[in-house]
Amino acid sequence: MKSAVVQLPGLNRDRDMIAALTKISGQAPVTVWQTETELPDVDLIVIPGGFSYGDYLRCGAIAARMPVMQAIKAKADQGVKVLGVCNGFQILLEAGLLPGALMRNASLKFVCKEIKLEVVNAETDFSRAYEKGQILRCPVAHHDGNYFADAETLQLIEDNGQVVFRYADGTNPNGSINDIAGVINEKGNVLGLMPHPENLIEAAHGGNDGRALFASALDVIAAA
Amino acid sequence: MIKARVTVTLKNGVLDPQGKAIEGALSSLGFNGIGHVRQGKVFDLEVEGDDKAKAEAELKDMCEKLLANTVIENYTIAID
Amino acid sequence: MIKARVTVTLKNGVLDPQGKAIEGALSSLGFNGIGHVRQGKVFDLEVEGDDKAKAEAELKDMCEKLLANTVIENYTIAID
Amino acid sequence: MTIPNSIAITPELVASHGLKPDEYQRILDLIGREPSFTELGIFSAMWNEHCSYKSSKRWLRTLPTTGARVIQGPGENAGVVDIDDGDVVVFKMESHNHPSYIEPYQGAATGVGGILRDVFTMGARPIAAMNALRFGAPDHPKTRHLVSGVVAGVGGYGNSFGVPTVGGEVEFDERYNGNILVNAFAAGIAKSDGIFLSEAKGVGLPVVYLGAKTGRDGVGGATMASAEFDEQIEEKRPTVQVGDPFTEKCLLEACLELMATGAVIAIQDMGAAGLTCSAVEMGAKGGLGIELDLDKVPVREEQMTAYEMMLSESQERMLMVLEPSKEEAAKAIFVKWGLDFAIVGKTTDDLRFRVLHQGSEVANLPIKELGDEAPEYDRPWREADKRGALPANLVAEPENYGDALLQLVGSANQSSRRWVYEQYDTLIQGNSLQLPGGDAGVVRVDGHPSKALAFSSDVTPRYVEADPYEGGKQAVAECWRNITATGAEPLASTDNLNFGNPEKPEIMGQLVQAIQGIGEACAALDFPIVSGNVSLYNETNGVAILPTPTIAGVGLLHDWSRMARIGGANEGDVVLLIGI
Ligand SMILES: Nc1ncnc2c1ncn2[C@@H]1O[C@H](COP(=O)(O)OP(=O)(O)O)[C@@H](O)[C@H]1O
Repeated sequence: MKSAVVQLPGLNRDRDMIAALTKISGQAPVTVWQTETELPDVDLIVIPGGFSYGDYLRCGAIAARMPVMQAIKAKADQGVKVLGVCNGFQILLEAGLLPGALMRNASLKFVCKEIKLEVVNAETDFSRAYEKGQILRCPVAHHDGNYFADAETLQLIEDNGQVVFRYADGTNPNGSINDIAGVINEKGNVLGLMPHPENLIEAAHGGNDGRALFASALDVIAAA
Repeated sequence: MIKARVTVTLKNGVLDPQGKAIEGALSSLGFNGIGHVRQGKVFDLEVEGDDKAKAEAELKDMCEKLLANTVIENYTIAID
Repeated sequence: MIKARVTVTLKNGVLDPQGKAIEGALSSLGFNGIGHVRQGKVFDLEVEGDDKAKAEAELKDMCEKLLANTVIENYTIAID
Repeated sequence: MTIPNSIAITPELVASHGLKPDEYQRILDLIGREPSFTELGIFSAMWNEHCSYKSSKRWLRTLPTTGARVIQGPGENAGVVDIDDGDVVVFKMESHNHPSYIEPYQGAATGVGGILRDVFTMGARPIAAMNALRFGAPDHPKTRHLVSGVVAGVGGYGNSFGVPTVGGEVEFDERYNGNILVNAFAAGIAKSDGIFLSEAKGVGLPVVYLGAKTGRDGVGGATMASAEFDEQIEEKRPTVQVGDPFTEKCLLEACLELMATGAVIAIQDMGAAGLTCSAVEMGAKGGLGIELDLDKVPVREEQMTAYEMMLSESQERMLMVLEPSKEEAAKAIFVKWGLDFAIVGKTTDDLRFRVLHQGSEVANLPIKELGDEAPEYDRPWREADKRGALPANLVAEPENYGDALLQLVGSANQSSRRWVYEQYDTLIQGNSLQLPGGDAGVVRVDGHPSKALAFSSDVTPRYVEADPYEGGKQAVAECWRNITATGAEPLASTDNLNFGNPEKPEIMGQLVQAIQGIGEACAALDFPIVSGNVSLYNETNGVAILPTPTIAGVGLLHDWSRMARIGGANEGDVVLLIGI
């Protein structure tokens, strides 16, 4: 499966993401610059983490209005898989591809540590290599990961199985409502999550719990 | 040249971690009787020209497209 | 109950990376002739009691101690 | 507020620029006339302690700075050390003490920004950062505010820029109540044939301004960094600089892209006293003159004077000498990253530093004398009063060892630093093998199957105060031990010498003897010092900080799969105590 990684000024986990995709799929992803309006023919588009445009104004707000995002929307409409991690998640929300908003962490502090994630829905294109209820290790590193949605939206995404990952075992690092760590769109092809599975994929990372997410999205057999 | 101030505030019911933290900090600094702190943003801008109605329409457009996230925020525009 | 709005803005000459980024974004969204965007903060607060002079003095104290970083920011207080 | 260039030079004005009467006399002798106001500013920036190392240079020269692996020792933006396979590690540490006391968030943030720029100016991509922090007593009324601001500032900049913070120090002592220390370290990796230096080469070549626009931020900042604090500190506040990590990240990517095109002949970041220091250093090192036209400098404020432009410390800026045939390609890269790119001058063969503004020449000074030949002092010093060993019977035996232990590990200085380093991104880049919390941070070398680098930063200031010579040695030894404890071979080090007022013989004595101790330990351990920074005048109302020569070191692990960790013990393992 072919993948692409979006690059925007201020994103800084693009290299981590490119390394992870290359290691897991055996094929380097193509990179796409923010001004591109014609996207290559790929099966998965990833918006990595970072501080696009400094996260000035609101996290992801400026990035979400760059030309490449129109093209990504069009691809998402056609059914191409789109994954946003951390700042990528924030950008997808600002672009209106996912419901809700991410606010400043309840502690008001940047937090970088390992947390536990529960796989709430193992039937998505991004989580099928996990089992429902499985508890994963995963690092987080963010300042604005406090997921919020109004009561109606929340009900809707909970009922629809759109909450794919939840912080487990009291490890919610940011105050997210319902411990939500990752949500998918209604159609099931756009996922956003705050934690960084790309930073836990090999022995050097001290574990590989993040690997299966990419293995699912790239349709490759999860390998250690 | 028209000077404008756009004020963006969180909608009622939207969680405001910063406001809450400030509320706590104020009370721990000994300020009592302070309730409901909400934090928002202001943008001071200069718009070329002198047609205020046009500027206002343009500012509204900027708010909708960029300055406010209308899912969670309201905005007001004040022109000098 | 007194309602107040505190507005905190950067002092002149202090670099405003946020304002600069917004200026760039507005122009790339096709808004032309927008100059000098500066970003600031607002705090909406409720102060107990009805003595406006006392509330104002207290708000000033809060600004100095917490709400504004007076090294680089100015503040204004507006009471409803 | 603008300052005209025609302002009269009075003794008060000279003194307010931190220049002593004999230093001013030296200026008069050098140029044979009274300097203009802009020229006075230029001299004050170049000749202050911070830029010229005038009190410490003589002693710094005694440090061991060479070794089989040393490619570039002190004198450039950062040191360069060979790590095999054509790879090099580029690193340095620098202080931002005074700015961080005045505005903790921005002071610390711009400190991190400055050291990262030092590293990538040389062509290296930053891969690790550390921060050594010293605050006043935990219950001092200012401490809480300073700690939270500094830690948030270090994180705010480093996290956004995208470098993992892999280690550091946090210590509290009342002697830092009025003068905290913020020492920031950064390391990057480059290829040995891809290193860029600041020495200008070639006459008549364009001098290019890169990065963010110039404002009035920090005008006079380098002078402030060399001044003792007093009660009037409030008045010095407008010199605060604000960091913009987003622009810096763009500048990193743009610079690395630019360097790959062959357009860069020499490059220098604009740190303290920005345009002045960077231009003079490039020219003086290359034996060339530099002519700058300030009308070409990208500015973000109106009506800036030549004085202000020359002394501005606006962040995220660089100066380079360009290979003229590459101008278009170079410019396109900067435009793509949304950064300024402006030709602001040229190299000349007359060894003069000439500055033009609005049609007139506002400065015309001998460049060598400004740079290489700044004043140098052999300040009087006396042996520090050593503290004898404390007799054990002065300390009462604890009634309950368990309680005593709990008190120790729960104390401000011995407790876990997790509350600090969890605010830093320790994982970004995906190469962190050992996070803060152990002996040294370890980061694997991207693209190599088994190689990794270990980093540690250490000093115990109360030892240095008790005996500067032994304390200096101990700081080096501790850093070296922390690196070896991971299984790495220590390669080289950088030092950040934080002391009080060197015009006091007892303080100068601390500095001299600490340097002697550091030098001896580095020589004995073959652990050369390849870069560093000196921060003097760390005093408030005449009371100096504890002498704090921070040592940061780098080690090489050939095979990280055999790395040792602090948490590797199993039940039943034998515990051995090694050493004396
Ligand atoms: N400011 C900081 N930033 C990052 N890590 C830190 C900081 N301060 C302390 N640490 C980490 O916490 C651990 C304990 O620090 P310290 O007690 O100084 O270590 P040691 O005495 O072993 O050198 C070390 O791993 C150190 O790198």
